[in-house]
Amino acid sequence: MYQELQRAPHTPSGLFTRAQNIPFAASRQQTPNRLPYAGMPSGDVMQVVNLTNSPDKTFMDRVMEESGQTISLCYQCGNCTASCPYTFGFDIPVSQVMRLLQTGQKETVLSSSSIWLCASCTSCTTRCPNNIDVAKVMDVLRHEARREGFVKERRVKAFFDSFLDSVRSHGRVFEMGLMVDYIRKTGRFWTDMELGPKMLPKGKLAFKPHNIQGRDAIARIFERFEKEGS
Amino acid sequence: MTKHTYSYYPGCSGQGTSMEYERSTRAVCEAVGINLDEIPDWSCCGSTPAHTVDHTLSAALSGRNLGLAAKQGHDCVLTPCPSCLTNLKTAGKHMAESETFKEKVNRLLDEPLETIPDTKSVLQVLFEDLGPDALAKKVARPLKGLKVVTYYGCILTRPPGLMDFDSEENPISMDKLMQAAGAEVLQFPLKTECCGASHGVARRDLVMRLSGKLLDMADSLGADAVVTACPLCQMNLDLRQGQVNSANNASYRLPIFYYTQLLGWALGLPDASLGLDKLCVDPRPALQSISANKEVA
Amino acid sequence: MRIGVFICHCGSNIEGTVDTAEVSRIARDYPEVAFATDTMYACSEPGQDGIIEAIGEHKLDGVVVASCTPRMHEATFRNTLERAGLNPYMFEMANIREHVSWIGKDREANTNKAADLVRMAVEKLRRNQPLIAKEFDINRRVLVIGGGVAGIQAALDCADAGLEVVMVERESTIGGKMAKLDKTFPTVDCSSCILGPRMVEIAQHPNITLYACSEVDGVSGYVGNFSVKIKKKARYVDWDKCTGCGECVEKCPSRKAPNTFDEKIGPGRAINIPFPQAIPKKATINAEYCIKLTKGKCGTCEKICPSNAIDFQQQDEIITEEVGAVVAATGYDLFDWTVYEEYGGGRYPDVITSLQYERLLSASGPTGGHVKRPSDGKEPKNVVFIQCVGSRDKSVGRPYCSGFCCMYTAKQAILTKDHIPDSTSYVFYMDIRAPGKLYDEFTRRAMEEYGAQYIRGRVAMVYPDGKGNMIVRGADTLMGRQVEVQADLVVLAVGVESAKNSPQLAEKLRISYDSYGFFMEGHPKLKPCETNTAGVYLAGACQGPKDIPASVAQGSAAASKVIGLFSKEKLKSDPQTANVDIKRCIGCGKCVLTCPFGAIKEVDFRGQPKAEVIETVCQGCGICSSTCPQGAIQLRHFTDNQILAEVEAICRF
Amino acid sequence: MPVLNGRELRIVGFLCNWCSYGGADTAGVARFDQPTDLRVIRVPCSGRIDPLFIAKAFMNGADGVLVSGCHPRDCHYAEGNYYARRRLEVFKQFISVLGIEPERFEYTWVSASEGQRWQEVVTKFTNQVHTLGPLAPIPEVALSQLAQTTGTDIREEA
Repeated sequence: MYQELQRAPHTPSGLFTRAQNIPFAASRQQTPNRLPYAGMPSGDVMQVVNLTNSPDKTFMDRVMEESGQTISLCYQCGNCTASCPYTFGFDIPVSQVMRLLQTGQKETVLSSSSIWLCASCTSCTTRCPNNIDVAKVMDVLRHEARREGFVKERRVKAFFDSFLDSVRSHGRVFEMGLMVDYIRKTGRFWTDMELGPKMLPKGKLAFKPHNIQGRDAIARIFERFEKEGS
Repeated sequence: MTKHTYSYYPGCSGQGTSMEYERSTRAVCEAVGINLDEIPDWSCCGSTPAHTVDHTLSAALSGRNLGLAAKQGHDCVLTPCPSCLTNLKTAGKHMAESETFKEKVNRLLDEPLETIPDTKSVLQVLFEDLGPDALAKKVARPLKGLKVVTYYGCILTRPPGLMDFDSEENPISMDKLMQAAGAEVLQFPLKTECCGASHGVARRDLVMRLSGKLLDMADSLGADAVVTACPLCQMNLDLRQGQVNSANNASYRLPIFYYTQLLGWALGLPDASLGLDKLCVDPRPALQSISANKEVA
Repeated sequence: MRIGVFICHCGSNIEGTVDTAEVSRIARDYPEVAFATDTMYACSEPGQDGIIEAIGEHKLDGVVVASCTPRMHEATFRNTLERAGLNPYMFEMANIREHVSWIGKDREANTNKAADLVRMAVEKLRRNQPLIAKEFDINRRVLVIGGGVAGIQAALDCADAGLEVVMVERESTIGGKMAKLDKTFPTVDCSSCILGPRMVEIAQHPNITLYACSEVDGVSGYVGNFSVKIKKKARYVDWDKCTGCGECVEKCPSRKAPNTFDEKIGPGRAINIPFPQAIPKKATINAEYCIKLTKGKCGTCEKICPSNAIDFQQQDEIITEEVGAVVAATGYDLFDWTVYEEYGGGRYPDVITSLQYERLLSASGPTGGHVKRPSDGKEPKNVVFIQCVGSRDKSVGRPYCSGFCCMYTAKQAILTKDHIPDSTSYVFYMDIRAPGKLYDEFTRRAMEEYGAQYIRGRVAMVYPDGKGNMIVRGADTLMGRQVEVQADLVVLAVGVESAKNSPQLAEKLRISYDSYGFFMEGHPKLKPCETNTAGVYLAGACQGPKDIPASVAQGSAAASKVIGLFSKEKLKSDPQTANVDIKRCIGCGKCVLTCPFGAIKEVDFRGQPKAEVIETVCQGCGICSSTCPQGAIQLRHFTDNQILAEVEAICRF
Repeated sequence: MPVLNGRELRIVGFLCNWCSYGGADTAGVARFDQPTDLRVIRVPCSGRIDPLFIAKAFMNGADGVLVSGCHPRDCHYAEGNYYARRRLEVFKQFISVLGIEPERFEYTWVSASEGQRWQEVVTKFTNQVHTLGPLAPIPEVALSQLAQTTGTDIREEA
């Protein structure tokens, strides 16, 4: 049995008049087991993260290569979380998304709803003290999520897809068509119902799409993009 | 007054939900001698959805328009919409900086893009080429007595490295133009705070919260109206003001102008050319009140 | 000639990537090399003794040491040669550490390069001549630039050692930034109580001449014999007559002058005495805001001054002082935080700097120590401190940590609780830097006993919420949340920057400075208070951000360097000076024109004009010898032949 | 041992003691990797460098010469680098007359704190010289003329 190391009591000099004669090594209290709550990375139980083999290096390299940003520049100051107007709606604040990216926690990041709710408003990029384009990293995380089939916010993706389908078929956005397609994809027919009567008398809602001449040029862009698989 | 001609990229919303922005922009530019040469057969820049899918696709969609604009031979493309501006600038800058990226984009396009024209917002040209002083001289109906709050939106001047126009934290270009037109501009601290952008359809709760904060701040400052320069911000604050009121049980009745509408009004242009009737929250009471007290003053 | 070559391992620093045994084997075949070996640590005592033994044993008359940079140990090994009875200039070094082993891992290429560098050193040494240093007398007077705590300490130490001190202070009073402080950490003792007496000592010390409200206009000469031009700036008050009574300050009608001592937070007058304990306690007039000087009217102060000390015709004056050494103690300035428009960019009155808050806390401050909000004078209940404003931030070009902001913010949080018992202080920080003695205990005390709420995360926005209070929106990365604080007062811990136009002063003193304007020390670890220029020393924050204890320590350190320099009877001049070969000199006078120090004069030699070098003035730059068309004037130890020998050693083999 | 054939070229460096030599030291202390071709000659000031030294280096078979001094206004001797700037600019335009590509000779200003920049300067210049390859030997006739004019024949002196 190791003999209990007897540490010489160290009394700080009489500077603070009320300093007691405290033993140098305070006794170790038992810390309560911390339960997960909304702000912490998702996952039903607080798993231990093994930092040697759980980081997905290829994922990290791909994100850094496509976004052109160096993740190691981030010193976790939280300025992006402080700046982000959407933090209230996120499940993982953006500074923790960056932390999870630094530690290669691919599933946790890509299965978050934050990367879908981020509207690329660039507050984070504007105020990052290390000049990291955080908005671009979030953008690239959405690309990764699409490639790997993670979609936490189905309706947000549906809206983007409907928007691009409308552009693909008309060359410009046909707003009415976009809404119809969105309702078809999500089944939420009551979306913005009350806005119809407000916009109709203003003549703001065109019922027929305005197809541009170069419509097939746009369609070819999409086809080539899909073929390239970028 | 120099007659300067620019390529003009209207943007899709200008044909529909923000047609009043399109109309008033053309009217004001016409009135102050800025010649807009619309890009023939322009197509959608892909806005936010495109760059959330892929940067090469987004750059190709914008690239096609840059190619068409280059053919027009003007040195700069103007667009009123900040989202289109961001996409055009990002595509242009990224392609200028990286040859490999440019090739990837050109592989998606019918004709490869060679020279990439410069892009600016209409606001930047009005502020830099015309300028507040020249504008003040043209004002027929000063907006004296109208207390406004200028809301720039989150991407018109940000990120600074890309947009390099006005300040990214406290832009003043619209303030100066409004002051030149006679309006009283209140100090609005959330000038570049996001309004909820394109989440109005899929996640409206986000817009209710963010646009709600903006309207609440404008209201508590005692503004008569909010002035914007972005179709999506205008839609979230004006068209959805009713939804915001019911979501936050508030009762704002704040007219949300496009800055081009107010400038047009101050220049004495006819209402029809400014599309004032297209706004959801009726702007006429605010405008009548200032023209009324003009007779009195 | 019998040359000894010593190849140093420097532990593994050189041996790690250079085969020193192989290099010494190659060196043996170099011409005139009588002995070559490799040694573990050439600069260590056994290393040096080994060299001395080898000199005796092999009767060497020249030594080449291949080790680190000569800038570090050339002097060390020259002393070794002297102790071995050789002339110290029969010595050359090959830099095979910083220029070889540390910049590449390719052992074969490094070994080959090291051998080449040794050959160059040998070839140069073969053409070296023994040089005898001449001696010149020293002007035992020292110039201290800057009257902050570091300058005061340096001046007092030098004066107490019997040296005459000339102190030049740019402001109208000495005391620097410390005089503006209310209390100091970690002991929370009153700043003017510990600094005041030292300032009085400066004023009363017989050996110290103080030029306040003055600047260094130009420095010429060299160690031991500097001639300094000091510009006494016009202060429009005759300081001999002024008694510092302060009558004029009360009556002065011009109230818009910025009160720079109170960091522009309090009202300022055109005529002003910075603070009650100012040294010298004299009034100065701010010409831009004085109605008399700008519009020719008023002159109230002239009328009511009991000792008619006002003199509106006063002009700047240039005084020359001869000194032997210079101590630069010019301190620092605060970063211009208004680039942070997200914190209001200076538009919001209740967002102030830490130094302005210190003035509010100070009894001699504009509010007499009562903390009042600049906007409406109310006592703030929620005070928010924001750390790292202009420090550790690449986006504004200030990546470095300013060192002492964490400490003074903890102190200010404690003082806030003392001044306003029912207040709460919030501190947004990234990492607490509290390395000194009792420092960390002090910051813990601010949290544990004084209830300061420390929030780990940066602040993104400070803005009025339209309902009368300021919202500070930041992050708490430990909680993983965005957080907001309703603040009555926001205090920014603004980062440290080099003092205004310190690059210009560095050029006058001919010392180098880094990209932020801080002066370059001789060696970051071994010579923190020296510069590369002999006779010019550094003290305090002008060399880099540091707190008061470190600045005071450096003040004493710089003083001890000066005292050490002056302790010698005479100073040895560097014998590496230019030398004219009368036979080849045709008296064209080109060298006389090019010498920056006027160290060459034209003399008559049997009716023909010839050039002659004044050895004590020559600094050994060698511009003359590369100007001379005849090659008649040669810089000793760097003659044309010596340099060309090195060139040929590289190219011919 | 002659320069590693095929892997290294002969590059001569003249560095002023106060700034650039210090900058090279700072680069070493920071362990910034650099190609090994450069051999540094320490001179008190860039003003001490006579353009003839550089000419002689090329005559002797150097493939590249790099000169570095203090930034203008930083010179320890106040004006040394001003003289250097003028002399070396004239010389750089002149060496093409000697049949030497101007890109083989560069002069620049590096301060004692700019270790990173020194690494870039050395790496860039070394690659620049490697793209040009070794310098064609100066014809015999030039060397004999040189011997007559300067009175010292570098060929025998070795």
